[in-house]
Amino acid sequence: MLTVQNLFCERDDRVLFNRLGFSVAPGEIIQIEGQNGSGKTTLMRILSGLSRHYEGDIFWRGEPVEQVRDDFCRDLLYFGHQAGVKAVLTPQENLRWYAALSPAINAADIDHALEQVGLRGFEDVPCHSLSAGQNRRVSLARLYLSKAPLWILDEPFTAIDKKGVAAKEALLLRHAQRGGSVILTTHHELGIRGPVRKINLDQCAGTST
Amino acid sequence: MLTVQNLFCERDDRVLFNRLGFSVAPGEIIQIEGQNGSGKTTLMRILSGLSRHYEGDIFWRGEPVEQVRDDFCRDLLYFGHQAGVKAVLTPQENLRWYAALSPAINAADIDHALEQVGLRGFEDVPCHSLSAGQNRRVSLARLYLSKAPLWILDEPFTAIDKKGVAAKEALLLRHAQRGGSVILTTHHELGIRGPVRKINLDQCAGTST
Amino acid sequence: MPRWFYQLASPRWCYQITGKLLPGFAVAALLLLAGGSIWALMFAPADYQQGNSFRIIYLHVPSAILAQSAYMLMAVAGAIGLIWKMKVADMVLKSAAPIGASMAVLALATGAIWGKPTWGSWWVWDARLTSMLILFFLYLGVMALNSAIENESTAAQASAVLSLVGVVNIPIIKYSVEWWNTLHQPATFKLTEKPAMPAEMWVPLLVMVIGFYCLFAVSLMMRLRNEIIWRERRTGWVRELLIKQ
Amino acid sequence: MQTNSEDLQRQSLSGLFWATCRREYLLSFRRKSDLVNPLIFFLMVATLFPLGVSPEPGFLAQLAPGVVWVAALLSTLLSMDALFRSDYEDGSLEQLLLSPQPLFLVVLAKVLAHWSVTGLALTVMAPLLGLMLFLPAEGMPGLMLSLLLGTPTLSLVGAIGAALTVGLRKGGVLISLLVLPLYIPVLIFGSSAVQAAVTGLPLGGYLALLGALLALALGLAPLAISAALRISMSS
Amino acid sequence: MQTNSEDLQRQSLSGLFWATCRREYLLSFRRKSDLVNPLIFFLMVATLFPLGVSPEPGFLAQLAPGVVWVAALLSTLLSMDALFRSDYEDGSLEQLLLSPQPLFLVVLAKVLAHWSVTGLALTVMAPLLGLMLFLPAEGMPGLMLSLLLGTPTLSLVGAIGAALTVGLRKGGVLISLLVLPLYIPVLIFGSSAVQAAVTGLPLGGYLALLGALLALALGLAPLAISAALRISMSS
Amino acid sequence: MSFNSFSEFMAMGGHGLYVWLSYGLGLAVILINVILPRLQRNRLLAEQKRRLRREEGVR
Ligand code: HEM
Ligand SMILES: Nc1ncnc2c1ncn2[C@@H]1O[C@H](COP(=O)(O)OP(=O)(O)OP(=O)(O)O)[C@@H](O)[C@H]1O
Ligand SMILES: Nc1ncnc2c1ncn2[C@@H]1O[C@H](COP(=O)(O)OP(=O)(O)OP(=O)(O)O)[C@@H](O)[C@H]1O
Ligand SMILES: [Mg+2]
Ligand SMILES: [Mg+2]
Repeated sequence: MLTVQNLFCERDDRVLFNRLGFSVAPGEIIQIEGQNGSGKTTLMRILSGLSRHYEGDIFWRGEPVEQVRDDFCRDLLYFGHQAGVKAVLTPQENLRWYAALSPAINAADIDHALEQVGLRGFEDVPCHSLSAGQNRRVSLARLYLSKAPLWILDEPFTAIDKKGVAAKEALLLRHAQRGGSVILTTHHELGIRGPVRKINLDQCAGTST
Repeated sequence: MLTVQNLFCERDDRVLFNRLGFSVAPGEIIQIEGQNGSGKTTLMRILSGLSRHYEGDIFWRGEPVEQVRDDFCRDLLYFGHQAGVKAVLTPQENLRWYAALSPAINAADIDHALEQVGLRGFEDVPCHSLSAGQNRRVSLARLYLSKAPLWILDEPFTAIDKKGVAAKEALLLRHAQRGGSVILTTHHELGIRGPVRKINLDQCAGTST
Repeated sequence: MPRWFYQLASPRWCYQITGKLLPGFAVAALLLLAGGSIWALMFAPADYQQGNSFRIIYLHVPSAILAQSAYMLMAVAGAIGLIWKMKVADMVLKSAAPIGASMAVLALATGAIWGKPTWGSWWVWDARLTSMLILFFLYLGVMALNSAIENESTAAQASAVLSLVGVVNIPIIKYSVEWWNTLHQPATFKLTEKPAMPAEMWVPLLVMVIGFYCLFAVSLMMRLRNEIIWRERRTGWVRELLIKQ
Repeated sequence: MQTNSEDLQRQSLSGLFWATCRREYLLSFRRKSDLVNPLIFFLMVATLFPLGVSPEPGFLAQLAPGVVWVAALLSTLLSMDALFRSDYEDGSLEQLLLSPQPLFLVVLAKVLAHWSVTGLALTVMAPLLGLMLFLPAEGMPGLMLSLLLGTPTLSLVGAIGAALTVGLRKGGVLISLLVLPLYIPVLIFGSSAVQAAVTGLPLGGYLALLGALLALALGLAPLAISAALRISMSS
Repeated sequence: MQTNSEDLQRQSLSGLFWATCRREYLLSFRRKSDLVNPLIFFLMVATLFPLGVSPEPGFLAQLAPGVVWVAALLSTLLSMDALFRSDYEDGSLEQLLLSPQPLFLVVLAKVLAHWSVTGLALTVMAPLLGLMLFLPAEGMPGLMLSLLLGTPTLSLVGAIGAALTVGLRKGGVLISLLVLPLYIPVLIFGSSAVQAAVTGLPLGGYLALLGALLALALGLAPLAISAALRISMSS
Repeated sequence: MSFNSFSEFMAMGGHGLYVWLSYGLGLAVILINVILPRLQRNRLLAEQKRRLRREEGVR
């Protein structure tokens, strides 16, 4: 689905990756690995189209992604370092707005998704009185709602407890089995057995540590 | 060193822990466990004296902590969810200020500490152009500087890569061996063999998930 | 689109062509400015009303004109940069802002200095003066935005949006300010409406205006070339250039 | 089929618009301080004048049109900074930019919601200020009408500034530098309208001008805001 | 032995004071915009008045003392919000509260550094504003002296408000609600001093009052600020 | 030539202060616009050459 060719990016005179190329097929899970500061977040932001500081080509279903930006956005779910959760709104209200943002989401599923991420009983609590992990969970509930085939997840397991991580891993696997693709970064050893491919950014242009 | 008796805390009408009691001896590492939202951060903030929403008693070296606040602060290193790193300052400048804040810290060790956390070559880069993990590392460098016997660390390994986590675990162990104590939370399986005691908050007053 | 337009899009070509043009403009600017000032200070006749303070016009009007032209240039460059994603246009925008701002300062300062002997006051809230002051603020805004954003290309694009918004507003501002002032009070002091100047007065003025344009070109090209080297520092040709020097 | 899908899309667009409005209202009603603070600021600027300048009614009446307008302008300006900042900080803005829906629509909804809790509220409160500053009663309709037509323009133009500075670590004051010069026409026409109303001159011309500015801003600002947001976020 | 350790401690305290000052200066010089923006805001508020009210020199001269003081007050007020906010957001404030060093010292250093890049700078720039508003030349020394004595009080009092609102999700405008009433005495004495200077009356009395306010603020505000910070953070 | 003597030239018919202040400022602005970019260029070139040497050295 997504093909990356010859990607080059530098920040502050330091080359993060050079001639990076890979492609993501339906049903694949790709884990981007690398030390702190190796450029994982930068890569995720480039792939999702948030950042344009790169050279090289990215194709979406065979077309340059710049030209099919709208289709691409329709098919993408991006989960960044920041959760995108409004502190004064409740989990429900937060998700309702996301449902309005992506036409494919069905607003009726929200309660179900919240239950899935273990926030039952917290639907009506403003998010600022939830814990760090619970806040991340609100945002992760989008994974249960989304019908987008491509998921780009930047450290989705941060602050999530062990049971939660296991549940999310199962979800990723299910998504892949249904023909979706996942690109994710995590410093955590994935417990998924299956179609996981690893790409190590340290090998593209090592950082000294 | 630190003794907690009969601690009770509730938030939003939900009891987080009740009759919690434990004590921390020199040389001990205590890992607070619990699901998301079980009250780990709340406990850490109470122990460090940042939050006063609790009932029960906390003693520091046998005295009620409220009465020896100054001594306690001198002996404490607290590391919270937020890193306490100024984005426009460089790692060096950030640490220099921390050195001024705690009289026990020796400003000359800063470069050494930065090298220890793998930020060599980034001493002069403003922190906003460091990655998430590198920012955390700046703050973690305080562990290398500190001479405080009691460390309270709330998810110190967030966003840190595997090599970094291993190094930090070794550091904790060394601190304990020298007679210091550590109280930490993490969702990660600690690789330390030794004096680690676990306290599970879910058993004090379970949250439903 | 003509060929030179595409060529201009190449920083390298732009660097070379400005390198060739620069000496010519520099010499022209020097000659015109020096000649014009001497003419203006020594040979132009004094105004029968204002006396010798009139000689300030030879700095005041060119700098006022330049301050306005530079903003236009910035906006045009901004539009080109946003529409055709042309890097050189971004750099022109960034380079023009400080020059334009300095011209606005000069216009304001000479105006203020001139105002003291003529009107007995350093400043009045006259339409022209006010709109020049606002133009100066617009420049400051572009420069502040440019310096506040670290990433160069982001900074350039943001300034381009701002200067375009500004250029839509400039006629509105000018019009509104003019109307406002004539409405509140009949202008006590009027800037002389295109006085029927004798030729020995306006010819040096023309010389100075052209001289200022040349100076503007020189300064713009110098800044542009710096900008090009900085932005293209990774490319082979800049590397060669550095080694050669 | 074709029309049906178009219909659906149109429906989802208006749904988006209202969902965004609803969210913004929720956000500002949740923390009430957001709601009343611009108003209180407005009120206080007006209070400072009698204290700082002179308490004499005749003198204050002369000042009133200008002071009310300046206060409205500053109070809008100050509330502007928050428009996108919290969305930026918690990551909602990224999500917004990556949504397949047209950005300018969401932006327009946000500005509208913002205006209705600041500009509209200021307009409603303006007579009180007029009273405090001894504005003659004839001036009141002019004051309210000019604010009603002028403040949306202020919000729209201010949003451009907010979008340009959102990625910066602190845009709070930078935004005023960018935006204040652009506010000047609105200030001039607005306060002139009030003065005209006070002296009994016709004020239709001023109101028409304010309306024209509003139309222009309504047409161009959403595009500029969207572009600015994309640019700010891409660094 | 005793004295030696006291000596050491005193040394570390003054070290802390200067380290904090240095850090604050670094922070504001790092992003230059922080430094010039209050000044530019000051300038622009002064520009809005002739535009909004009337460009007539005689009328403006009457207004000038009040407008300059109101502008200085607003500009200080607006810059106040940032004093602790960024420390709060990035967690430095927690570290500060947990440090064994006396909090009021760090706070005092922060306020001082803040004043010297806003209040002091405003004082230096005030004559320019006076000129723009046709303040008679006799008023200038009074203007500068009153600002010099008044702005530190504004910074100190504003910092209390900043400390009280730092934990809230958005104090930006709430702070003005808290602080403006406390600013009023400074405004009154300050603008009266300038008016006295303009009319040639003695202004020693006003300046003495401003000085007394400053002494009071210097004595009490650091303690209030520290207490407020502790309260805000303990929720 | 509108002036008969140098002192008359300097006095500018009583407006010397204003005229010379203006021209002084004008000269300053003109010089700034030429000198600043020049200095910037020197600094930039030196910096970049240093970087080049450093990178070459590393390699
Ligand atoms: C701070 C004060 C002043 C400012 C900002 C200012 C600004 C301007 C501006 C913007 C122009 C238009 C240039 C153009 O586009 O042609 C101009 C022209 C001119 N100004 Fe000033 N001015 C100031 C004071 C004065 C004073 C005190 C005088 C003399 C009494 C004066 C005399 C003129 C003349 C004669 C022109 C040329 C008129 C023309 O070409 O249309 N200005 N000034
Ligand atoms: N400011 C607050 N006001 C009210 N309730 C709060 C507040 N902060 C946290 N809580 C409640 O306290 C509970 C415990 O939160 P806490 O942050 O201590 O959890 P935690 O164990 O650290 O979780 P995590 O693993 O996600 O970090 C949460 O369920 C939350 O609902
Ligand atoms: N805004 C920025 N400006 C300049 N350089 C930056 C910026 N953000 C990141 N960098 C640089 O890019 C490098 C890669 O950062 P990135 O955030 O992509 O790392 P990462 O792989 O996600 O690390 P982590 O595991 O810590 O999240 C960092 O070393 C940093 O120095
Ligand atoms: Mg990352
Ligand atoms: Mg926690």
